Amino acid sequence: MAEILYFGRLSDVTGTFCEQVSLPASVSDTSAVRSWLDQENALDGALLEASVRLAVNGEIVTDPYPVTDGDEIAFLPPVGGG
Amino acid sequence: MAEILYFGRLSDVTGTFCEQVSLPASVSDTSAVRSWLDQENALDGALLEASVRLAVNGEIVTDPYPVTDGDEIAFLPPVGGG
Amino acid sequence: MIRISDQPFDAAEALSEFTARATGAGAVVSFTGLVRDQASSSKVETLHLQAYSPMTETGIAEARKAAHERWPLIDSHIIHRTGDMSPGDAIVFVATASAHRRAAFEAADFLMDYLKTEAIFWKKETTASGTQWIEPRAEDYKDRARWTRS
Amino acid sequence: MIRISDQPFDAAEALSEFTARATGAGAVVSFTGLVRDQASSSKVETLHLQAYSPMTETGIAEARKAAHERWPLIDSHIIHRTGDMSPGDAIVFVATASAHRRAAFEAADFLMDYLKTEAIFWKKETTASGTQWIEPRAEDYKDRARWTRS
Repeated sequence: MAEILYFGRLSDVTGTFCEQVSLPASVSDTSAVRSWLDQENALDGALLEASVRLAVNGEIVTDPYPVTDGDEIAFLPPVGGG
Repeated sequence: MAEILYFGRLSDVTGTFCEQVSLPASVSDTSAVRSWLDQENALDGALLEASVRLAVNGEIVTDPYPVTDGDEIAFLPPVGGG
Repeated sequence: MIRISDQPFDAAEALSEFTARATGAGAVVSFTGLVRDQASSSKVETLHLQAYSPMTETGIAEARKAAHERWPLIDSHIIHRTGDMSPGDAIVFVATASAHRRAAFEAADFLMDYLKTEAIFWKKETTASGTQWIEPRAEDYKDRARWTRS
Repeated sequence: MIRISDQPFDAAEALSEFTARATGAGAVVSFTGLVRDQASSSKVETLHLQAYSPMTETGIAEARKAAHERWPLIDSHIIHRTGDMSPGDAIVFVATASAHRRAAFEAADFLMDYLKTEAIFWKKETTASGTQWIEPRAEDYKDRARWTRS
């Protein structure tokens, strides 16, 4: 199982902060994860936006980055504290 | 009588922080005050330096500025706090 | 030092402790970020700050390291709140200490620009008209770009 | 507010009071200047600060007014010590409050450059090797020149 995390406004959009999913065989990189989850959840492109970055196991990555069951995959909309 | 104030390093040079003086008739502006007091106190030009500004009655002035008995005349070497 | 916590903190106390530790410093700069009571349209009730540990902490530690490499700092301190806050509460505190003031000012400014645009946090504002996620302003990204070295 | 005094002050306490009064501020910047224990060559024993009242106060009040005209500040506070101080003592404190951080940072920086190069003070340092009057460094004048508008 992979753990998917949705931060910021994406948790409102998906209705959840995290979910455990079993990645289909065809979903082996971050680009595929975006398309698959966007479609599964009928999000109309929210996970495909260029401003939404992905982190795999706590490191921000550039698409397409290889993923596998067991990874923690986080969707990060634009960040900012203070 | 005019009151003369020497600030910063000038009080070390003159040996005093302030003195009451009666301005001679020939000393009617700040340029003349500089020359006269520098010579009187044998200061070898310490009061003539361009970096030493004069304040008359609490306002920094540009030489030559008219002075008269009763004025407070302050010699200000380069300032700086903090 | 870096502290990310959902517990309130007192900026003045943090400054006091920081200054006491910064032996030999001639200049100490502090920045305190407070929850403002006005959003664009209405009164702010709550500000919620979300972090992603340990990415948030790691990123801030790297920014702090970059500041210490770039400026001759004696010390620096960063505190950032998470969770729910009310108007007037301190969200963020940055303090820098150095021999002279320019390094302290620039490093504090640099760290705040990092925290505003790159630190891994998300902010949600609650007003009478609902909740809204807040992203950095265009000015924030412009400020951050000042530190890019060619 | 402006306070010139020969009495010691606590910078953290000043920040606490200032922040409490700065209603609506999102950003508070503070600068604290401390007596350093090292002069160019030897250990500092005492720093003496001389002012010329009321010129000193008038000049600082004008600089503060200029800062408020130039940046959208909610408030600002300046404290400056006179008389004899020891290493570690606070000489100067500047705090600025505004809605956003850029104004607060710039105004604090501007006020410190004024205080370092134009405020009517003279500084005398006492070390084991004697006493010496200290004038602003070349960097201080360069920093100050940044704010001149063409």
